[in-house]
Formats: sequence, C-alpha cells, structure tokens
Amino acid sequence: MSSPFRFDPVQMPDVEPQLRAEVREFLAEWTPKFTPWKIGHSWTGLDREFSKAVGARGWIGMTWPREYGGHERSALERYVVIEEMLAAGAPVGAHWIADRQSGPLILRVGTETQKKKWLPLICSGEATFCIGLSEPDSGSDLASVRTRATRDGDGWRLSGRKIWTTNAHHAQAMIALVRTSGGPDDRHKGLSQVLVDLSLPGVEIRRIADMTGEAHFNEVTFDDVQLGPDALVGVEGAGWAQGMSELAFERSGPDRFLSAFPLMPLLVDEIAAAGEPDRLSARAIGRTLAELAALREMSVCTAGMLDRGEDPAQEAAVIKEVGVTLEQRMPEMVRDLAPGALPGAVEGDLAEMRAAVAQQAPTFSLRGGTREIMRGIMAKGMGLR
Amino acid sequence: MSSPFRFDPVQMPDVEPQLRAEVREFLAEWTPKFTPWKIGHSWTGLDREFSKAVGARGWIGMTWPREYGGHERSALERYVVIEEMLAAGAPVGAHWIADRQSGPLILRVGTETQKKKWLPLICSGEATFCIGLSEPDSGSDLASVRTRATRDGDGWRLSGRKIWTTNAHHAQAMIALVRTSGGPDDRHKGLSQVLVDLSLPGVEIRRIADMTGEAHFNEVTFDDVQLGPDALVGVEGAGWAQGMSELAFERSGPDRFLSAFPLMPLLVDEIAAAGEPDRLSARAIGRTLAELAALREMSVCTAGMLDRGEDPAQEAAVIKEVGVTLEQRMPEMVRDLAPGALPGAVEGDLAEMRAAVAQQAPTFSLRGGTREIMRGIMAKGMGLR
Amino acid sequence: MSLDTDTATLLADQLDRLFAQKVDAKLLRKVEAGEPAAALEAEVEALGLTLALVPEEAGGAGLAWSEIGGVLESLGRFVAPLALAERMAAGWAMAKAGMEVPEDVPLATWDRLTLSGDKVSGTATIPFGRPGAKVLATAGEGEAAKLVLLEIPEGRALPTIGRDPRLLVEFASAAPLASAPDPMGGEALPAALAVVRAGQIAGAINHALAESIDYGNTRVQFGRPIGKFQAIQHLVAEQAGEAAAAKAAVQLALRGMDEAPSWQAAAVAKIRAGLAVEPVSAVAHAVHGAIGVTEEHMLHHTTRRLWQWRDEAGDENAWSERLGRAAIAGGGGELWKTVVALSGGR
Amino acid sequence: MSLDTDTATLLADQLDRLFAQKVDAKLLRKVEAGEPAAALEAEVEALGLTLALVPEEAGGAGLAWSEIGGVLESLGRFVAPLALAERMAAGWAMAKAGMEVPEDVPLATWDRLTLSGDKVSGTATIPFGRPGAKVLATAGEGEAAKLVLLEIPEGRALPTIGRDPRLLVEFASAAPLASAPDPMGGEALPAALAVVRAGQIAGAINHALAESIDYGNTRVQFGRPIGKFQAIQHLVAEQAGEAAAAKAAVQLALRGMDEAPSWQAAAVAKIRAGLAVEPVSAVAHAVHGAIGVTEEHMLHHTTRRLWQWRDEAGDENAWSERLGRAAIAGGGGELWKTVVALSGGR
Repeated sequence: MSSPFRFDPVQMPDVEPQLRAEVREFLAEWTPKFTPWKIGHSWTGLDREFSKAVGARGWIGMTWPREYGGHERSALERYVVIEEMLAAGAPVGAHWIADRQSGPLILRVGTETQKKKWLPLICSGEATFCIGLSEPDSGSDLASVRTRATRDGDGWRLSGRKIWTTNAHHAQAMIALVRTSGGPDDRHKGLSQVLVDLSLPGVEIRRIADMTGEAHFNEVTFDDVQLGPDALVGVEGAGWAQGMSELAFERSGPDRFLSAFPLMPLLVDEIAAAGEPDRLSARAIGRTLAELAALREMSVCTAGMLDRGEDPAQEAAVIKEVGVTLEQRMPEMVRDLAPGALPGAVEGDLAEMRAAVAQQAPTFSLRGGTREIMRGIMAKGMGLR
Repeated sequence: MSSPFRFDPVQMPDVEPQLRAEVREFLAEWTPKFTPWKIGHSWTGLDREFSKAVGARGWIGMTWPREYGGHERSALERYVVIEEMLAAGAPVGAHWIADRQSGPLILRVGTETQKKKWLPLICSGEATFCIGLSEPDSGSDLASVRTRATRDGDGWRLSGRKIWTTNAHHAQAMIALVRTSGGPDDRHKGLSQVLVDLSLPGVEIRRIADMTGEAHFNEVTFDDVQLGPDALVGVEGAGWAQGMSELAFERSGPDRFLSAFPLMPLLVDEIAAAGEPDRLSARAIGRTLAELAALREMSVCTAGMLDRGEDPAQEAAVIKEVGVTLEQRMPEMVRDLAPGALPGAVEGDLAEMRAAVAQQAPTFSLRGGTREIMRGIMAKGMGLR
Repeated sequence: MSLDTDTATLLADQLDRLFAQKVDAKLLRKVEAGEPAAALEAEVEALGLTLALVPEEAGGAGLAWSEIGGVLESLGRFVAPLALAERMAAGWAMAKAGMEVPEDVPLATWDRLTLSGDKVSGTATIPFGRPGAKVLATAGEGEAAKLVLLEIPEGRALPTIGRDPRLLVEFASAAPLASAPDPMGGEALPAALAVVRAGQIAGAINHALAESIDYGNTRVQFGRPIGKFQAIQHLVAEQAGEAAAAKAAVQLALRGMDEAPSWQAAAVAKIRAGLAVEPVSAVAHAVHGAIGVTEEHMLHHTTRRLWQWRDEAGDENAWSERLGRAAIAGGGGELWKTVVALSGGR
Repeated sequence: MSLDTDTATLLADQLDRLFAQKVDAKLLRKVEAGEPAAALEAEVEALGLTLALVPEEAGGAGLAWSEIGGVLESLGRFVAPLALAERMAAGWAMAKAGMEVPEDVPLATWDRLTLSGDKVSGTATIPFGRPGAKVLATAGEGEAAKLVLLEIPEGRALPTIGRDPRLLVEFASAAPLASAPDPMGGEALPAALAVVRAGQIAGAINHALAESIDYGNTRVQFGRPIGKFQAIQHLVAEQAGEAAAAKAAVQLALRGMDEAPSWQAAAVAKIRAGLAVEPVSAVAHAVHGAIGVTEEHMLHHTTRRLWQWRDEAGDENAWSERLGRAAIAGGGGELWKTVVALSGGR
C-alpha cells in the first residue's frame, strides 16, 4: 500500500524563471504602495487599479482561451504568477475569486453568452465576483440552502439570503447555489447555480464587520430579483456537483498556506536585528521553511493534475488541512519569537501586519470548508467506512 | 454561568509539612537504589521489599479503618504521601492498584470476610492486585465483556479472558468485571465484579512485552476456574456502576500527570550544566511548572471532594485529559531541550529514563480510559447533547 | 475562584447583574470608538469595589484576594470596559505599602519606571488612562523600589488589538504625589496586575466555553445540533480542560496573594491562563463558524480582549522564562519542592 | 516518490515482495537480540541494490535519486533490519567523489571525523557495523573535507531506542584505505544519509497510516468499526496530512539530490519527515490501543524505528536551526526566494 493521496512530481515549464522575474519586477513597483495592514489582508485585500494592472499584464484568466480574453498558458505558469502575488501579500481581491473559481466554472459549464460577457471583463481586472454558498441557517451544511430561483417565463425569480460572501460589496456578480426544485429535505437534488448581476433591483448588500473591524464579509438579500434566461450556470439541478468541483479549485491553491506568509520576511528581519538568533528563533524559522517547501511541492503537484485534466479534490483537502495548521500558527509564532515592546500594541510594521493576520486567522480554517468538513472528505477518500 | 466543573479549594491538614518531610526522608533512603530505567517506569515499576517498607510506615490503606489494618487518616494526607512517591518515581507497583482502587472497592462494597482477608494484606504491602477490565474483543467498550461467571452451587465457575492487566504476573488477586447474566447485547446489565485468587487452578497468565521490551501487561485466561461463594464483590448485576465509580479514583490521582515527572529534575540539571539557559529552555521549564502547579491544584481539590464524600467523576476526566497531554509531551521536551550527543542512544541517566518514559507514553492516554472516552464523559458532563 | 464569604458572593452577583444589563457588543463598540462608559463606571464606583482589597482599618472593604475571584471572573466574562481590576490592584498595593488610599483609587500600570533621587522617568501604558487622573506605578528595582503615585500627563492613545483605551505617556523627572517603599521589592504591582489579568482571562475563557456549549446545543447543521457531532464534542472537551486549568491556576494565585504574596504565584496564574487563550479561542471560533468573528457577536469582543490581556502585565512567555530560569538555577533537586510550593503545598 | 522508470518500479516491487515474505516481528526481535539477518542481507545484495546510485560507467546501476524513492519507502514500510539505504548513500558519495566503488559497498556513518595530515580520528556510530567491515565517513570540514574509507575497528554495541545494531567505534589516527576530496565540501555523506533516513521515515509513516486505516475498518467497538467514529476519522485525517507532507518533502529532496545536491534539500526532507513522526505515531497508537505497543505487533517496531531514525543523520531540530540561521542571515527579502528554491522552483 502506498499513500492514499497522489502528489506526482511535475516538470515546471522552461519559461518559469523568466515569468517569475517579470512578476517580481511588477510587484516591486506596486507593493511599496500598500500598508502592512493591507498586505496582512492577503487575497481579501482589494485594489481595483492593481487588478487592472495585473490584467493588463495578461495574468488573469491565464489558462483560458484567447477568444474570451484568456492567454492559453498552462496551470503551472498560472501557479507561478499567483504564488508570487500571494507571497508578496498583493491585494488581489478584486480579481481573485473570479480568476480562481467563477471564471473556470463559466468556462466549463457556462453558455456562450455568459462566456462572452464575463470572461473578458474578468481578464481585464474589471469584473469582481463573489460566491453565494452559506446561508444564515446553513453553515457547513450547504445542501440545506433555502434561497430559491423559480421559473418565471423564460427567466427566474430569486428570493433568499446568502451570508459570508467575501467582498460582495465590491463585486459586480455573484454565482449562487440555489434551490430550483424540491425542498430542503431533497438535499443535493434540485440545486442549481445562478449568476446574479448584483446591480439588479431587489438585491441588498449588508456589510458585516469582522475582527479586523473591517467589512470583508456581507449578507446579500434577494427580494424577488428578476433574472434573465441566461442566469442559469451549467445544468439545472447539477448545482451541487458543479459547486463541489469548484471548491476543489478553491482548496488546492497556494492561498491555503500563503495568506500569512508576508509576516515571515518582516519576522526574519526583526530576529536578525536583535543579534545572533537563538535556538528558539532559528528552529522556528527553519522548521517553517521546511513546512512551506513541502506544502509548495504538494500544491505544485496539484497544479500539474489540473494541467493533466485530473481532479485534485482529495489532494486539495490534504493541502488545506496541513496548510491551515501552519497558517494559523504564524501570528502566534511572531508573538513567540519577536515580542513587542508595548504589550498588546499594534504599532510598527510587523505588529500591524500581525494584528491584521491574527484577526483573520480564525476564519482561515472556515473558508473553503471547515476542518471538520475537510477531515470528513479525507477520511472518506482513505476508505474509512 | 460558571465552569461546568468544580474545583473547590481545600485546606490541607496541619500535619502536611511533617508528613511530607517523613516521606521525603524515607524516599531519600530508598530511591538511590533504583536505576533511571526503573524510575522511568513510575507506578508500573514494582519492588516488593519497597512496598513492604511503605506498608510498615503506615502509608498504604491510609484512609481505611484501623480494624482492617488501615490508619484512618484523611484523603488529603494520603494525597501528600502518594504525590511524593510519584514525584520521586518510586516503584510503587506492588501496592499501587490495591491501595488506589481494589482496597477502596472492597471496603465500600465487599463482604466482611473479603475485608478481613485482603485489606490487612494490602496495608502491609504483601498483596498485589490487578484489574480485569478489557478483553481481546472489547477494548474501550467495556460493556461488551464476554468473560462469564456462572452460578455453581454456592460458588461460581469462571471462564474467559482478560487482557492488558497491569502486573498480573506479580499479583495475588484480580478484581474482574464479568458477565453473570444475560448476553453482550444486554450491555451494562448483568455485569458483576468478582475477586479471583490468581493461584487457583485454571488461571493462566501470559506475559505481553510492551515497547520497553518488558512485560508490564498480561493476558489472563480463566478456564473453568472454581470460585467460592465469597468471590462476588458487591451486588450481583451492579458491576458496571461499581466499576465506573472505581475508575474515577483511578483517573483523578496525581499518577495522571506525574508518571513522567521524574524526568524533569534530570532535565533541569542537564540544562544548568550546559550554561546560561536560553529562551527555549527557560520557557519550557517555566511553562511546565505552571502547568504542573495548576494540575496539582485541581488534583488536590478532588482529594478534598473524596474527603467530603463527593464523587469527582467529572473532575477526574478533566484532570486526566489535561494531565495526559502534559505527560505525553515530557519525553519530547527532553529531546527538544537536551539533545544527546549520540543520536538515538539511550545511555546516560536522562537518556535512559527518557527512553523508559517515551516507550510507555503511548499507553498513558489509554490506561484509565482513552482520550475519546474521557472527552465523551466531559461532553456529557457539560450538557452537550 | 470559589467565594468563601457572603459579601464576596453578593458583590460578584451584583456585578454580574449590572454587567448583564449594561455591557453588550453595542457598548463595547462605543468604548472602542473613544466614548468612555462613564455611566457604567459610576455605577461600579458606587458599589465600592475599587476599595475591595484595602483593609477595613484603611477605609476599604477588607476582602481577601481569594474572595474577589468572582469579581475578576465577572469582569472577564463580560469584558467590562473599565479599569476596576487595575484599581483594586492599586488599592491593595498602596495599602500594603502603608500609603493612604484615596477613595478615588488611582489607575495602575505594569510598566516599571526609573527612579533618580525623588523623580521618576520612563514610559507607561495606562489602561483607561486619562490626563489629570492619577496612576500608581513601580519605580526602581529590588530593595530600592518604590510605589509612586503620579498625575497622568497628556499622552497618546495606543492602538491595540483589544481596542480598549490604553494611554501611552512619558514621565520625565516627574515628582510623585506620594510614594512609599514597595512592600515586595518592586514586585507588588506587577504581581497584582498579573493576577487580576489572569482572573479576567479565566472569566472570559470560561465564558467562551459556555458560549460554545450553548451554541453547540442550539445550532443545527446536517439535521441535528452540532454539539451531537463527536468532533465538536471533543473540541469543546479540549476547551473545557484548558478553561479548568486556567481557573485552577488563578485560584491558587489568589490564595497565594493572601498567604504569602510572591511573583511566582502571579507567574503561575498568568502563564497558565495565557496558555489557554489560543486553544480556547480557536475552538470557540471553530464551533461558532463565521458568526463569531462579527462585531455584533460577543465572541468577537471576548477574543480580542483575551489577546490583549494575555500580552499585558507580562505575557506567558516572559513569566515562563523568569520562572524557568529561577527553577534551573535552583537545580533539579529542588524542582518538585517548587511545584508543591507554587501550588500552595507546604 | 513516484518511480519514473520501469527499472525503479521493478526494484521496489521486488524488494516489497521479499520483505513481505521475510520481514516480520519475529525476525526483528531476533535482530534486536543480536542475530544479524544474514540470509536477508544476502538476498538483497543479490538484487544489486547497494550499487543503485552508482553510475553505470562506475559499475553501478545508474539510477537517479528520484528513482529510489520506492526502495527507501519499502525499507521504511517493513523497517527492514539491514544497512541498504546507508550503503546506497555511501556508493553514491564515493562515485561522486571519483573514488572506486567496491562491489561490496561500504557502510556509512553520519559522524564527522577530524583530519590531521592523512590520519583521521574521532568517534563514529555505524548502523549495522561490524569489526573488519568497511565504513565511509566524512573527515574534516569545508573545502578541506574528505571522504575516507576506513576499516571498522572493535567497538561496542550502542543501546538505542530502535534496538537495531549500532556499533560505536573510536578512530585514533587511523589511516584511510582510500580517500578523496568531498564533492560537497563535507556535506555529501551527511546530506545523503539525511535523505535516505527521511525516505525510510516517510515509508514507515505511510505504513502506520495504512495500518490505522485498516485497523479502523476492522476493529469493532460499541457495535461498529471504530473507523466510523468521527473522532477516529479526524485523527486519521491529521495523520494523513502529516504523512503526505513528509512524503512530498522527500520527493523534492530526491529531485534536489539529482539536480543540484545540497544540504538544504536534505534538511527540508529530514525536518519535515522528522516533524511528522510524533503526531503520526501518536495517532497510530491511539487508534490501535494497547495492541499496538506489544512486540508481536509491527506498529511496536515501526514506532521504535521511527524514533531512532528521526534522531539519526541530524534530527529535525538540528537541521531546522541550521536552515533557520542561514535564512535569517540572508534577510527577509530573500525568504520567499528560499522557499521557492528549496522546493525546486527557479
């Protein structure tokens, strides 16, 4: 018996060093403009001008067909770009979700009209998407959603509420998992995905402040919103399966272990400034590097799977499980290795960024599925029955 | 709402300092005779002469009535004696289980004949007891035991197998949980406790070597063993309830967080010998002291509950949960703070004792009930339903 | 933190009722926005609790440390936005030093100032500090250390993770309004403040546990309360163990402050309570899901105060190092005696 | 540790079959009692694997490091009681240094000896060492470091937690049978041995995981397989994450040894695999209960070898310190580049 998960080694394309150098050069221009607080927000941080600039470089929708504004590059090339962005803590929030999930979904199962309308806007950094999954009465239990789209002539009427939608107040569109037939007891059956233009009448967005005091989350209410015939994404009734395979994209990326990474360079400099590092500091940094290297190896392997058309659902769960443990430990590590002079104060670049990360850390293990959900997926994958 | 568990402060008796001094003086004579390997075995280590000497000082059956060889002292006085023994890593195994569990059980529910026969022998350090709970087909699921005692005239006939009985090969007697009526599907019903003289015909003891390479565990087979009418302990059919309240005694004692303690003084000396302690060492030692102090506070509180006739079943589960985490971490801490010169070698007092503790550590969380069992008890106690 | 006397129980109950009525996420957001909870402060003042630890003969309530556990727990449970715990500690230290304790008990800081002749200098963080009010501080070290009463100068608001007001001030050769030799060689105020913070942490932690249990029993997912899932049960059990240990450590420190005040007892409490913060809040948030981080939810406030409090009056790392260094210097042969002494044994 | 070539797959499969037939708890107990597994050693020798990493032109099998992952995994899975991994490493290092590799490839030690003129001195631990056999060692440091081939003197059996034979010997101005400048400035053998140990650890860990899954599906408690309990499922999931990470780290180190051998790649593998040992074995024992510690059960042997192997060829703490110090000296600006380079990116 071998490992129940496959992380087969991949060969990075020859263009890797050049592409990486380009991205680093680009980031070196932009990142000095961002505060440690903003950098600490990683991919939930949002900057429209930045996203447009990224789009102009051809780094959004990289793997998509040219006819929709894409660049027909490999998943591995895309990997190089996004890991560099995340490691630098660039505020990619305006294009992140669309590039990672919504765009690929539209490309895979969307109508020609949907593709023509949205993909080019995403690629240029102009269209921000959000995902409507959770509802007030259904947290992890997504199959119990109550938001309902009812047939109305050619189109649909949508009513219900979605919550914890990241950056909805900045988004043009949401792809929501809704019920199109049956009731909550039907569970996975009768669920569909619909694309909602958030500027439509009847859509109301309430911002929810999180621990950082900012509103990255929202509650979005649909009060009899009239959707056109083209709102359905993919096959009616196939929303559950479509949504789950979309989540695998969300889970396998380097955002599952790099959200807190920007703390590390500042921490290392702080340690170095204090003189010869002691065992505690040296060990923690070395250990973290080894953990990051292993996670990166696993993550690159799943990018290879995507290139080969394989489904990394199981591997993505493993990466999220291992990655989130490391990520949630990072703000604690900063505190343990570099105690600040003023107890509890959040002044200074490292302390400021640490505060931003620490206050988001409790949600690291929630987004993309809780630990309990991940471990359940893994157990099932390993054949525990 | 306050904490779901009660750890009410208690007042130690005035005799505490004097009693403690006596025990320390006694131990100072004996402990130089024991190897680090033996000390690393804590209460599974066994030395008949030592136990007799402890008995002669009146430190076994301390709380029991004088008429049965006891000394009518308080549970708090007993606490002082046993914590000193454990902290020193004295090989108390020959009297430990009898003093902690079997004796109190006999005293509470036993017949006059049982009390007169066994309690004085226990108090003098001459009688070693073991506990027969687990069976090959029932690990944590004690209610599914199959060993059966069948009425036979005035007495009983016993058949079946018990496993993981600590020190059975040194013991005179076992108190076993057996089925006296019904079948496995009756679960808790129809279970009784019987006292088995292990020298009887039909009793076979097979030693099982554990990680240390020694046989602390045994498998005991009963092949139609003829027991007298006096074998029943307590009420027929009440074995489950009797056994569970007996386990609370097992779980609340300082043996649930002090088994690995003897490592600590050696570790501290090793650190001191290496020069000015760094942050890593100083923090780990200071933190461990704080954790031990809190555990000791909780444990002393449960001794107070015993003195007041209260049942510390919930509190015992908490102590075991918190204590075992610390205890299992200790051999790792030694490795982290004082790496040996020869990789993997177990030479030198600290390395030798560490090896003994590390190789038993996996069972620390099994004995007295697994973590899963403990956490289930706690969840129930907190009203999670 | 069991309360031995009727007075103590009564006081804690009064405080619980008051806070239950007045302290909610809305009030906390106001305080964070810079609006002091003046009405609440006045009501608490009226209860006379600031003088709790001052002996009756010095005009106080004459309670023992072991009697104010419930009060500290209440302050923590409701993350009450006022400096009651600090003022109780200041009153105790002043009385212990033989200083006259004013009815308007001063604020307190854990920062140590330097002493040059009769003048004190240095930077201090003052919880709920405001210019013109008074603060008690420690100046100098060891046998020469003094407790000094100072008027608070202008300062600036220190941004913190807890977002409760913290005033950062600079004393430059300031003349104390009063001073006296520190009764614990410079340890009285740091130890007292560490104990009160540990008590608040234990209260807040036990509140987070209670909330997790409650949420576990009411929140339904996959057709049943999430508290029925074994994974959630085990997380909450882990949380309960940490909460119980933190509370036990505070209990022994409170007894220690009555019997033989020492920095060691304070260290045990602050270390153990501080260690519990991360696992307890992590589980609380895992159980609550996203709702727990929203500013409408009390857990949001509880968690941020826990993070703040564990850093203040010495974090668990700093106290551990000090306790550890002392133990290592004492040698292995003394280690068990130290454990016994730390937990009140003789 | 995917095997890219047919040869590699074939070899690993052969080894698996051989070990499955021959290596069990009984054999391991014999070896621990001092009786070498001579027959098994001869069979493995016959497969020609000791020369696996020696180029064909030097008389070897010419396999790449990334092709022997399966072999290392097999050695770990069965905790095979012989020095195959060490001899593969020695053969690789000798060939790389341009030394002639004897068909009877020498043993190896991770201990560094001192070099004085042409003579070497110092203490060495030699896995499965026996007097009269040959061992490859590193002598001296940095640019001056040499690989030295030595005859093993009389020594003494070192008691270890793994209880596999470890011979402790002392060289006093010993004259090497052969020597050559170390191709990695004194790092070749330590790095190679760290990688093989990490590979064995990953194999043993993935075995412990497989055993846990299997036991979870077969052991019945409370009327159902314990693997149905959510608590057990989550423990095994934690274990699986650690096992996958360890394996990935070994995979990248093997690739690194082929492309640009460095102590850094070895460090990543040994650190990550070493870190996984405690959580994986703790869960394995929690799942198995008491049966897993008995000497009849393979888990007993797997765990003790894991503890042994993580300590050898540099434990995760030592390697972490070295990697950490280098990164800290390099400065924060280089840190991400280091992560990319450590995992094979350019």
